[in-house]
Amino acid sequence: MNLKRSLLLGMTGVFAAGLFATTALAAPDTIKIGAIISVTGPASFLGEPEKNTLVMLQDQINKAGGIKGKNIQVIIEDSKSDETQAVLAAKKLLEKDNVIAIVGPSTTGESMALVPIMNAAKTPLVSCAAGAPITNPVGDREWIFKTPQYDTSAVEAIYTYMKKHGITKIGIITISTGFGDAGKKALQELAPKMGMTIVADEKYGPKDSDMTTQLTKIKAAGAQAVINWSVGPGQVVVTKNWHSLKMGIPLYHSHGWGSKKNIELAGKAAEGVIAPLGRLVVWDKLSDTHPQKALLKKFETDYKALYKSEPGTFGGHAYDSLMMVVEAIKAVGPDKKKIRDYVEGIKKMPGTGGIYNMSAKDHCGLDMSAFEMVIVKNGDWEILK
Amino acid sequence: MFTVFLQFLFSGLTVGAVYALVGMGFNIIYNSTSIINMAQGEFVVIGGLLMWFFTESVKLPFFLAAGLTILSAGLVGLLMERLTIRPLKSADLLLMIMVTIAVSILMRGVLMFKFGKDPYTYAPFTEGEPFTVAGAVIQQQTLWVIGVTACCIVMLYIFFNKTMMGKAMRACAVDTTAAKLVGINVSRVVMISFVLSAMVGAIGGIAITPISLMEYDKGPMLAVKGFCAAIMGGLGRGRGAVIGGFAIGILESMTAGYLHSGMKDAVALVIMLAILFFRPAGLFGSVAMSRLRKF
Amino acid sequence: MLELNGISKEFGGVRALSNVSFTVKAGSVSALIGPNGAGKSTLLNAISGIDPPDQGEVVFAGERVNGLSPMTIARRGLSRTFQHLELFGDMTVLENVIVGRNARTKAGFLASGLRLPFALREERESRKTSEEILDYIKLSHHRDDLASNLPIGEQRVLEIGRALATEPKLLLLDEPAAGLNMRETRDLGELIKRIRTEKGITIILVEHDMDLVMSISDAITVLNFGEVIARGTPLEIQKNPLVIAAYLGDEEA
Amino acid sequence: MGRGNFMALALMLLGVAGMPFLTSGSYALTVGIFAGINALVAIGLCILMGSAGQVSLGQAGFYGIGAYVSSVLSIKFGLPVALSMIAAMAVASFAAVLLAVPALRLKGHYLAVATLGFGEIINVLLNEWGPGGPSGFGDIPHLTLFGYTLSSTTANFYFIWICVAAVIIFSLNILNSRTGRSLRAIHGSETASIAMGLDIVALKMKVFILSAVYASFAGALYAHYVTFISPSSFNLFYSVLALMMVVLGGITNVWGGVAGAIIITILPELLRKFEEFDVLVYGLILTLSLLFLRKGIVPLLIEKAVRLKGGSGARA
Repeated sequence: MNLKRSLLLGMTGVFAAGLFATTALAAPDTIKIGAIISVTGPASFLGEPEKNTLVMLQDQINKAGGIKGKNIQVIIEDSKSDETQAVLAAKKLLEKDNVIAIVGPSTTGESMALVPIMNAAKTPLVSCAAGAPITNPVGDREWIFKTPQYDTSAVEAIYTYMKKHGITKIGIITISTGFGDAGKKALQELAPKMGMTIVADEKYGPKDSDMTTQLTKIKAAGAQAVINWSVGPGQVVVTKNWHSLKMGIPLYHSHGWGSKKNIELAGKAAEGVIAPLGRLVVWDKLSDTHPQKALLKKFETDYKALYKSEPGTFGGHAYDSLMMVVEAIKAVGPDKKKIRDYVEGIKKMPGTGGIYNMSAKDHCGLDMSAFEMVIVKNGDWEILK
Repeated sequence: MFTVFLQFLFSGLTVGAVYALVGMGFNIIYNSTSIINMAQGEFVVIGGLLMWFFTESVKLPFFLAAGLTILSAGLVGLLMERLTIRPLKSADLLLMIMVTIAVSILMRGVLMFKFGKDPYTYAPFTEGEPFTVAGAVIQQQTLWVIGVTACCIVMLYIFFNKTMMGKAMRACAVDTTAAKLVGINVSRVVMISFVLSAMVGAIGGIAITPISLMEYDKGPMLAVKGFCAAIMGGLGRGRGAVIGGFAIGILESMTAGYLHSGMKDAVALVIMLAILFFRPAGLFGSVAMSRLRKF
Repeated sequence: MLELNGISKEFGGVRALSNVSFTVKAGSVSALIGPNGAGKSTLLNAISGIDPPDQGEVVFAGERVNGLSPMTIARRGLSRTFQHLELFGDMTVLENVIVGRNARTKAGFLASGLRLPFALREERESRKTSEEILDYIKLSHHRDDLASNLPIGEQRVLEIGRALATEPKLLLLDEPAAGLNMRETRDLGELIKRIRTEKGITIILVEHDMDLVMSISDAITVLNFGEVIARGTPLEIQKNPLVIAAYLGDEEA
Repeated sequence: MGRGNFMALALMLLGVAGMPFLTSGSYALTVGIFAGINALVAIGLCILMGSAGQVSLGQAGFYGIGAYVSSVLSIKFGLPVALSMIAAMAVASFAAVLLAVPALRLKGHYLAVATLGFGEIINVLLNEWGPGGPSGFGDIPHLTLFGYTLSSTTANFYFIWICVAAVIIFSLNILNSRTGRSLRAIHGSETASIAMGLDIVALKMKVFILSAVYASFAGALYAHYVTFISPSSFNLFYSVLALMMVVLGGITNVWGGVAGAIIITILPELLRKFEEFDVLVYGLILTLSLLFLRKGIVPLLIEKAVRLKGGSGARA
């Protein structure tokens, strides 16, 4: 009985405290940047490296003296991979923390849910998600930017490479989430334009444990290659199934494949798998004169030293998003409108994802050249020419 | 054509074996308590992740690692029963089920802390090329999973039919009050059922991880599918869950193969609903028995 | 009022009722007696539609009702009580009776939710009628108590009250005196008589308490092994050698 | 409606009216909006479970139908939002009938899994056939009533909580009437209910429809407020969450649904301070609350209040 009463009391207390609590006072000379990241939930494989990256960058920037003597504070909110939570997090960041810009969210859906809020609050958002609708139509997305490459760019890179090798009939297999769906749409959209025929179109769930059926169907349909579009454990399972079926046709992955972890998990099944990847994972194989090399090297080594793991493509997205905001503040000061205008005007800025060229018509600023076609050989990446 | 069909069948068997193993775990607890333990999926995850920890991180030999994993999972089951189910005594069943859901959220939190969000895997029990039957391939590990499932069935059968404790547990399943009257320690039965089902779950996790990989949040999906398997076979029927699991796995695979892979989950569920419509207590359950239970 | 023609019922090969036929006159009190397992409750279930007969015909108020759902039969004016009390335990005494009125009222989700005038009027009338019934069965003082808190005797009376609320033409009472003491049983007998004479409701009761049966029944039907072995006035039945044999042979009572 | 309910309603409306003045900005109001939307779903589930004794793990299905149908009708067919919302509720009712036909043959766990299956099927369909597929779609218009468009957070907040109040009154009216008594009677004893001439099948069917209407209404409100939806907002996790709200708040009382919804919505916001640990703390709080506040918060509070007053009675 007593426990019951104290629990009731305790809960009331927590709620009362929550209602009347004011945000912790930050030193007046810090610049507050918000971040909405899928730290938990189904998209947490994106959120984990993103969050780590943001924390690392914040500390590095502050240790180096901040921006014009002012420290930055990146306030990270967990969206739990849920649109409703993302909306709440944005409201909190905008109103309680008065951030001047927001980095993230991690997924396309969450980013889309924030579009009206950011436009109403007249605050820039630099998303870490790839979906084309995040920044298009640009007319309705005045305050929205994104750093990951377009799915269509990745598809273009794959198709171009395939055509060089005489592949025209393909089977696609995509994960039934926003990521896979966006890839599927890009694959379908570009196929007729680039002379590709999709002979089989298969799907699987994010937690499925065997995709042999789908791959068998693709093979039976007479495809010359398989393209898998997914993130998370699914692409490893597909790779293993592809290997054990001895399909005799090459397997291509999306840019979601870009983590050494995937090679480790798939083991020797990963040998020969091809994917369009940003240069982050293959920085050590770039020529020293490549404009991205120095930056990639520093990011990758710092991250590895700190977290004992790889930042991967997704950590890179967070890097690019935050650095765009930081560069803007360095240049024009902490003013929302000026930051927006600066980001829109970014030209030839090297990032982890590629070399950014933003414009009033393009709030992403990357194209096919952001990718290298990379094959797995002897458990390591190798750039295909 | 036949090769393709056979390949679909093998894929269905692989997936079905996973569901079957999870479904069996549900039945053990259901039989002695009428509770559906929604944290059953987490037991499987614990099995896979701890096995990874012991083999890849601590580098223990296979059997020692497996033994430790199963024991640890049993301990988790024991703790869960002692800390959350026992204090509730004979509360409303719905409440108990919600508690198991809350515990599963808690367990996922702990697992996320310990293991992060990455998927894990380790080498299959036996290395080597997959077997080929009439042109269709089946992974060695799939055979292991089916074998482990069979072993579990046999061992549970022996336990429930030949040992005193097992018989006591079956008595509890039929009539708790009567079991109490004849001097069976019901609370111990409940505890053992949690331990046992956690262990079966962990065994499942150990077996399936080389195939499907394992990550901290795979539990709910496994629980839902296993639950469906148990229901389809008729709750409380050990072999029912196994057949239910394989049935759902094969249904999914055939739907993906001959209809559309995007619809495989939906079609499997529709068929399950249809089965429930004609047999409201599952394929092997008896309506009369299910009426005796309130839940 | 009620006519049974050749009712038979089997449970898994066991004949629970075989070829039961008899007629109940309107406005009478009929009793159904017989040793345990003679098929009395089975017969009540067959009449009320809960467990319809395999063969035969149940004619209620001039119409064939077997095959109809128990709900429809109830709405036609047949109400009953249960051997193992089936009250709505977590509702008050008054609410239990009001539920009985449901068969005679209409308001649905929308009408009640929006408090439409007709629904409110209906509600007032149900409440009034139910309170009158509580007065009639002398349970008004327990009006707002939970039904499950009443002593068993009053629970049995409440079940009768609830059945009365449906405005039945025929009332089936399944062992209404089970678990009652002498005084309660006498009061119950009085109540049954009053219901018959004042409300003109036909009553069929299954009962083991022979004193009660003999004192209130107009006609008695004796069942044994699912068959009617005798039928007549209380006096005739008491003298019937078949009945005596059935009882002495099978039961100590 | 008893005095307790009247007081609770007055208190709630007072709180709602005062909220925009007590808090600055729209963050708290946005939390309030989601709490209100969740409350609508929870009230329906409360009636379904607490009064009619039916379990549902498929409320997300109805919630999703409400959101999707209303959005699609208003975008693709240019229907005024108010009309599209009503159409969405009609479609959800139809879906409820489809579900109820097989589900009403089932009990307990079997019913739970059937409703769960239904919710999952709807989710798969939204993924496969919904506009935008798994990615979802945006640019859904706001609700316009009598020429006024509800685009501001404050307007939405007031509107949604007025809807909640209306639904509470409607539900209390039902529960305290012939219909509500019938539902409780069925819960108490099906055998006796049939013998009293209650149409059990129709009643269960209708209560399923009622809960579906509430959930789809909530879904439509969600879609037209957030203006972006995707299938992941309407999956099994939401169904479980709704169940959690009801059990935590108290299954036997409509107010339990409201209280549970508010708590479950606010809790994650309060736990933001714990950052990484929030999942752990969340799980811990849920487990402890369920273990110690068994009957649910509202029934416990009523019990306490009754004991303080020394009275008896005060039932919802």
